[in-house]
Amino acid sequence: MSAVLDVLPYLVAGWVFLVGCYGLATSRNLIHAVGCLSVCQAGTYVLLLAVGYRDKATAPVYSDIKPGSRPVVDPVVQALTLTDVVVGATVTALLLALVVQISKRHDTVDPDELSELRG
Amino acid sequence: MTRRARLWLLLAGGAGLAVLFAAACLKLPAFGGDRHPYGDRAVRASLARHTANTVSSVNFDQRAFDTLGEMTILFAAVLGCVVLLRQTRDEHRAAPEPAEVALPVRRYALIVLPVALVSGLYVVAHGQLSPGGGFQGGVVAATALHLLYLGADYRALERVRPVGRYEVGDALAASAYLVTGLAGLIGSAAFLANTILPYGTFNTLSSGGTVPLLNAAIGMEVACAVVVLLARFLDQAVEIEGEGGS
Amino acid sequence: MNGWTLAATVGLAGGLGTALWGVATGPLRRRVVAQNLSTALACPGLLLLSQAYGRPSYVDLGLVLALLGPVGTLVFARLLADELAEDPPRAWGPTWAVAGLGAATVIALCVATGPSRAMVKLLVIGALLIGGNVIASRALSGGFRGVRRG
Amino acid sequence: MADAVIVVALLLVAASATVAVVTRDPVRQALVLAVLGVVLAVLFTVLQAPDVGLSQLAVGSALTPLLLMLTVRKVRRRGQEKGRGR
Repeated sequence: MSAVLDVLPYLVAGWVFLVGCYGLATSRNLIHAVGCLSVCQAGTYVLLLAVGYRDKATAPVYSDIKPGSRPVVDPVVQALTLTDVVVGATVTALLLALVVQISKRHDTVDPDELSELRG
Repeated sequence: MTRRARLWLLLAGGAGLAVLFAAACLKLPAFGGDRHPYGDRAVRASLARHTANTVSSVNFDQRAFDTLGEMTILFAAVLGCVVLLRQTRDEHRAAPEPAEVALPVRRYALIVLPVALVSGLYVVAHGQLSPGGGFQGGVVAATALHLLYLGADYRALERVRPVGRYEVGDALAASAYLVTGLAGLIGSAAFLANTILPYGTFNTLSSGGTVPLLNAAIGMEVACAVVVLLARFLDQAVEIEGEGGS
Repeated sequence: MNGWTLAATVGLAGGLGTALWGVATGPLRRRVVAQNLSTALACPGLLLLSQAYGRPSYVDLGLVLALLGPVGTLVFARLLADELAEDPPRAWGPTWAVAGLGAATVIALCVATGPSRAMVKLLVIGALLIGGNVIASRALSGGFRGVRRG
Repeated sequence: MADAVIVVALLLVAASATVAVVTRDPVRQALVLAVLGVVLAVLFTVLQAPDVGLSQLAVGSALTPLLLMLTVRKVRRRGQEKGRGR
């Protein structure tokens, strides 16, 4: 059990990232592709937080526990991830705005049809 | 490139990445290990500056410059959306039709709207104490406002949401962050240094020096940014029509 | 390992696993109901975890989920009103069952907390959660019938 | 044994991410992404990161689905307008 758990979170992060990439490359709809990109992002969150975890520790927030009374997990990776989550959402919004623009200009959101248009 | 060739290329690249990543994972320190040198130092620095939520301390004190970068990305993304989703010359606005929403749903939206707004403000205000902060609370407060669209109709939302003011609010919040950072230069300290204000009593609302100020600035920025973003998307989805439209 | 952790593990595994299955397969009406129930099941799970870890401050997560989870379902109910009007979901059985589960969890946690400000907060979360999910279920089964465009 | 809840959350995340990718219709994918957001928030809580969990809940439960659904509606409406124009 513990030998598996030593690497399982990293492997799950890698799986989520790769499966998102697969969806991105095979997508037939740009809105679906943006959704897949947010799946890829989720993989990075899992990886970062897995690196910062410590067994039998709790969150480094001292509003309801006394400092030093319990071991805590790494706050640095959490700070990185939490800004990433919100900024990632606005980047998703920017990409969706691009999709709206593409559908206006080319009347399609299928990436394959788009490359045919250009060629 | 054909679909087939692309798929093979993807599979080759994905397999390579998977193998290298798995090999790297096996050499990583085991999950849940006890060695976190950066984390331990960050916690010590945060407690020295009387900030109960060490994650907020990392974001708004120890790595405040990095958060400035994140804020700039946010600002640029909103700017990009505003430019991309503006009304072009060949489009016109059709007034949204009033919607008849079932009474229980309407009542629920009107009751939860103020509760969600207050919760958003609570999450922002307690950012330096309990889990939460400007990023999370700003999104909650901005989402709460859109209950008016869900529970009533788009015209109700437009009445309480002058987009221009939220755009100004976004810019003001971004400059407030910068001004607080520049104030750190007074007293020969560095940009965004947390030295100008007293650290206060541990675990009270005014503790942490400039952390609550920067936190509030980010909260306002995120809330305004999300409102402006959603306004552009709602305009496009509900009001703006192309030439072929009715 | 204590009873709270065990309850949270079992509840989250069973509840979210079922919700994931529901949202992944079947017609649209089943998927939207499963999405609604996923928030209704995750919120008690988060409250149980807060008790299991002995951290009252984690309750804020439950609060935000109880507020915004039903809002997310309202988004789908509103913007999919046309599709759902043709084939409206009928899922009052699961909705009330999950609401009962949430109520039981909140009551158990209130008993464990004892009368205090934390208990008031738990009761508010419980009310928001159950009210929100019942209303979201109502909205899915024809709450936006009068909405044509806009 | 307290690790069991971490394993459960990790497996749920892996499963819902896979489902989100193989669901090709954007509307149905938005529903799965909403569930993925909630499952991620649970994972972040068991990894003792309530701040990140809050962030994920705020973004994933209502904001991202709303953005995706509004885009779908806009794109579909354009399709209908074009269909009528011809």
